[in-house]
Amino acid sequence: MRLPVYLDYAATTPVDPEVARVMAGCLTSDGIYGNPASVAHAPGRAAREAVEQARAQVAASIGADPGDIVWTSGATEADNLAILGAARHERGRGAHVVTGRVEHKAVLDACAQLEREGFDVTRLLPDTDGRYVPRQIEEALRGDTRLVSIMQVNNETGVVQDIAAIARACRERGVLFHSDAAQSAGRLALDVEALGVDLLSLSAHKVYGPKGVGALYVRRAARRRLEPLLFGGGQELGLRAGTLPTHQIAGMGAAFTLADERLETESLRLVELRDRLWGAVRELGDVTLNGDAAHRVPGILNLSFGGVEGESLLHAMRDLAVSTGSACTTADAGPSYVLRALGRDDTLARSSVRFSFGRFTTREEIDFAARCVRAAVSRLRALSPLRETRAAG
Amino acid sequence: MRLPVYLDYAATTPVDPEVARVMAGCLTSDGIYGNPASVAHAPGRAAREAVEQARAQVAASIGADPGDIVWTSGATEADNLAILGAARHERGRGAHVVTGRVEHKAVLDACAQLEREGFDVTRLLPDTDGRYVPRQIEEALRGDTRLVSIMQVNNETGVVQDIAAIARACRERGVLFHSDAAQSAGRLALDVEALGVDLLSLSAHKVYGPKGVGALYVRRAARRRLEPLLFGGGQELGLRAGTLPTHQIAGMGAAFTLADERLETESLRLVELRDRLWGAVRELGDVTLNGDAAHRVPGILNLSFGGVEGESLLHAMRDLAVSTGSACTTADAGPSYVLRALGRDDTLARSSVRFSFGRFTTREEIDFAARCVRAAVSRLRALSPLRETRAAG
Amino acid sequence: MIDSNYSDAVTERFDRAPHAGGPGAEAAGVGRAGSAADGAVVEISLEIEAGRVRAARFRAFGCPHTIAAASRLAERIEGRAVTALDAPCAAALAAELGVPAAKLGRLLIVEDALAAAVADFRDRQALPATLAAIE
Amino acid sequence: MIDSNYSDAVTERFDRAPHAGGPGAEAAGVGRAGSAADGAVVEISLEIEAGRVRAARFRAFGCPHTIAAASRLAERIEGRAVTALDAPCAAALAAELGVPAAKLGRLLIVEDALAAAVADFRDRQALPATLAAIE
Ligand SMILES: Cc1ncc(COP(=O)(O)O)c(C=O)c1O
Ligand SMILES: Cc1ncc(COP(=O)(O)O)c(C=O)c1O
Repeated sequence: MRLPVYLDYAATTPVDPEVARVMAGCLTSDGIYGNPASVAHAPGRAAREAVEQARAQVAASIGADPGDIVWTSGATEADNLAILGAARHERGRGAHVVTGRVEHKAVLDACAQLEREGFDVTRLLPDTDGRYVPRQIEEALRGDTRLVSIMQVNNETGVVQDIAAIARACRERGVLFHSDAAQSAGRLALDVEALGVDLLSLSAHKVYGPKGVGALYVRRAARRRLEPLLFGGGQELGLRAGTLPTHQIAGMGAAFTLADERLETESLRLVELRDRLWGAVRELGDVTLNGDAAHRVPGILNLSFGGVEGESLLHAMRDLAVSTGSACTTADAGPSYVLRALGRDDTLARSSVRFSFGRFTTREEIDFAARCVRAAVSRLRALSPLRETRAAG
Repeated sequence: MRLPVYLDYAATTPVDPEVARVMAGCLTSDGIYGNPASVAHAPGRAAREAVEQARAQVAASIGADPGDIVWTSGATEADNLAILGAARHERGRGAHVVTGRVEHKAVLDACAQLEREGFDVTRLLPDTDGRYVPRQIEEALRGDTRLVSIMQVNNETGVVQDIAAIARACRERGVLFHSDAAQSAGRLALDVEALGVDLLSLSAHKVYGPKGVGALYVRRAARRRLEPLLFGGGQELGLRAGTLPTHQIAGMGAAFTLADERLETESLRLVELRDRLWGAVRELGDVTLNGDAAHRVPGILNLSFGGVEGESLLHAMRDLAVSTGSACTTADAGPSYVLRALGRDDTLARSSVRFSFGRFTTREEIDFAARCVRAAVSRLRALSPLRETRAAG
Repeated sequence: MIDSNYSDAVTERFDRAPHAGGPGAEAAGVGRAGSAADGAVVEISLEIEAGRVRAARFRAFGCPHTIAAASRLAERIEGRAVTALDAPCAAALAAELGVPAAKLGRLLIVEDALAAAVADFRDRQALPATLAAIE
Repeated sequence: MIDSNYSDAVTERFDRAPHAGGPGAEAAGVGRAGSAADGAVVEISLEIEAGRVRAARFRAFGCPHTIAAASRLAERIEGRAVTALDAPCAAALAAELGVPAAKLGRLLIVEDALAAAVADFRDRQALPATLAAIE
């Protein structure tokens, strides 16, 4: 067992060796090194073909038409393209956007930018289990609402929203609906028709693919309702300029296909690992599971440990690579805004840890992690002067 | 010798095997797979360190401070960030942007977007050798000019502009100056201080690094004069959000260092190959070298062949992977706007071919190419009914 | 692999270009169509014997489809009666060679060149007759 | 590799936490400072003999720097005269353990806890004397 044990799969996943092989085949002179835009010669056409094959793979994975996939540099760009693109395109016609308080920073910061540009943004507060009620969405819609953006799987808690119900509410009123599914692929079966989304953000590096590539699914009817973010050269339906990175795209395609093949058996395995970890850790007492217990993906367990300070907890468990609060922005050390939105107080939010695991996680690692957590929490609680006070109070 | 002989290095280069090795080390479980933002644990810190090392490598390559490098998904994004970012940031204060007619599509299309947003854009016409006169820039500057964007090395002709002189003219008036140097790295020694640029776009895949990663150099004083394109998470000085792709960035760092090490010997070698090809081909007669003969990088030779039709020329030379006209946008089959701006008529622009070669090109390949070109041009001229007319006329 | 823009038939003809050549001394009709600015100029020359095409030659400046079509045209009209040359041929050439619809315009230039050659032949026939009538 | 946020000295103390413990039966002064909301609560307890610290213990809820500093403080005051405990100690602890400037606030909490313990000790000393004076 290699230390630290990596339990931060929601932040990023290692690339699967099979995916890495596909990528390696698209780099050097003896591989597919051409520019996919150079369709006038064989090396370029080979690259184009690899790109189109990957497009078909990703499309198949979400039940979409290959022509509706736009490659991006990741889910961050996909979120920005969806939100800024849809809102700016309709600047004249509507001025209101609806999103939620527990969305990813890419969505929240894009919406904050819209506010600076003069749009109105409504941010819905989920209930304490982290779920929005479809009804909330309906009530938030106004005559001038252009776009609703609600994520499918929360990256901190693993909570799954009822995307189909939200999409229905939007479609009834002709409002574009975007969902960030960066944490969904490989964890849930995705089908854009069943979900009814107009725009869906995907990322490769949460599914054992490479960092720096993602996609935006754009329903045909929404295609002409988006303004691009990047101009120049007209690739990707005119919605996204830039040389297509063959190895990245081929890697994403391979990663999605692989994840789909393994989805069922892997889900069962992860449920077992999660229950094992949760069972061992909850015995400590005063441990709270953050987020709805039923509607969640198996690979994420977000726990708040009463009576211990977060930074010390992390340091005491440094044989585990886990994260506190928001994963993608550890730069900002404040308590997680997601857990605060779920009603956790600052102190508890700070002593919350996200354990996330996946394809390469073993039972041995989970058992080691459980021991680590129990030892760290017990020791820190014993060190704390607050414990008695709490017990007494 | 592998066929077709790849002579489209200006469109994209194969990744150097040494770079591919560095990249492979940043993918799977046994490598640097963490998220560079996850600085709370060891796998994340290892990734962060790889990113910062690459940042130092790229900075060193252009004489910049590592803190002034912003990673992007390529030069297209860097161009857009520079142009849209600088113009939009100052929306209140200035409404004029200067660029040129032979700039890359990423620059031209970003400027066209600015026009849609209400900015005024001046596009300078170079002389028939493809160079702008610094004087032209001075004359174009107005009281409300916010930004000038002029590329260093043209991707179609290889012509090098006098960036330092243009930068001086801009700095005297306090106007931000951006230069697209996607084709420069590895071909010219770059020094942002000597050049005097405020913003400089770079790309990895023109220098034997991976596609899908680039950088924007942002002079410290310009940092607060840019609006981001992508929001969310605050990476890269708040100028560019998104998970940093460790393998891509490490690959770019390695590629830049490698290119610098080899710059001098490689330039000499490419000059020799170019002269060899040009010498053999010009004997055909009625062959025009496009672009200034003195101010150019050695790896690009753009030639117009009188009396032959472009598509047939390419097909007759299909043992060579070359491109006609604009490389990055072969989708649009019109004659090259760059050659048109240099005064070539449509027919001649259409029968122009860009030969671009680099690190893996051998003398044997160049000799083979010369034979191919001569055979193709001779045969097509013999087939043409126009030849006599021309000779007679 | 995504294939090139050219069918095998087009490429094969483009490479060999059978029937290429300028009008010889015995050419009885020569026609041209297209312009360099349009991207294609085609010349067809015919040798005629007893009302039939004994030999046909072409020259072309244009894309591979144009060259292949002109070559095929020259080949297929050999032996035909001049009176049979008036029927349109572009669509048939396109189908036979696998030329994409976008390139049909170029094949019409080939058709026009043949029509011009036939017209030239008829003009030359008519001229002695006219002269004779005047005499 | 970019190192973690903690010096070796901090980590070593954080792991072993020498002098950890709640006030014993012989504690002559107990002080607390900080709050859970501030992210740190420190408790220092002192056993005093002949005006000197015979033993010092700490408990802490807080970051590794807080725990390490409280532990080091408890260790270094053992044997000192109570009168010598009034001098500020946060800066010295920070320097010794390599605590970053951003975390100095936490070390002030440690300092405050010691001051509170000394004050508690003095109060307890004063009380019998006051009572005696009343009698
Ligand atoms: C829910 C969610 N959305 C968006 C992103 C950003 O994706 P990327 O890293 O591909 O930019 C992430 C993770 O980083 C995420 O978890
Ligand atoms: C001059 C120039 N600028 C920008 C680009 C675009 O760079 P990228 O492919 O990294 O987006 C290219 C090539 O594609 C180029 O040659």
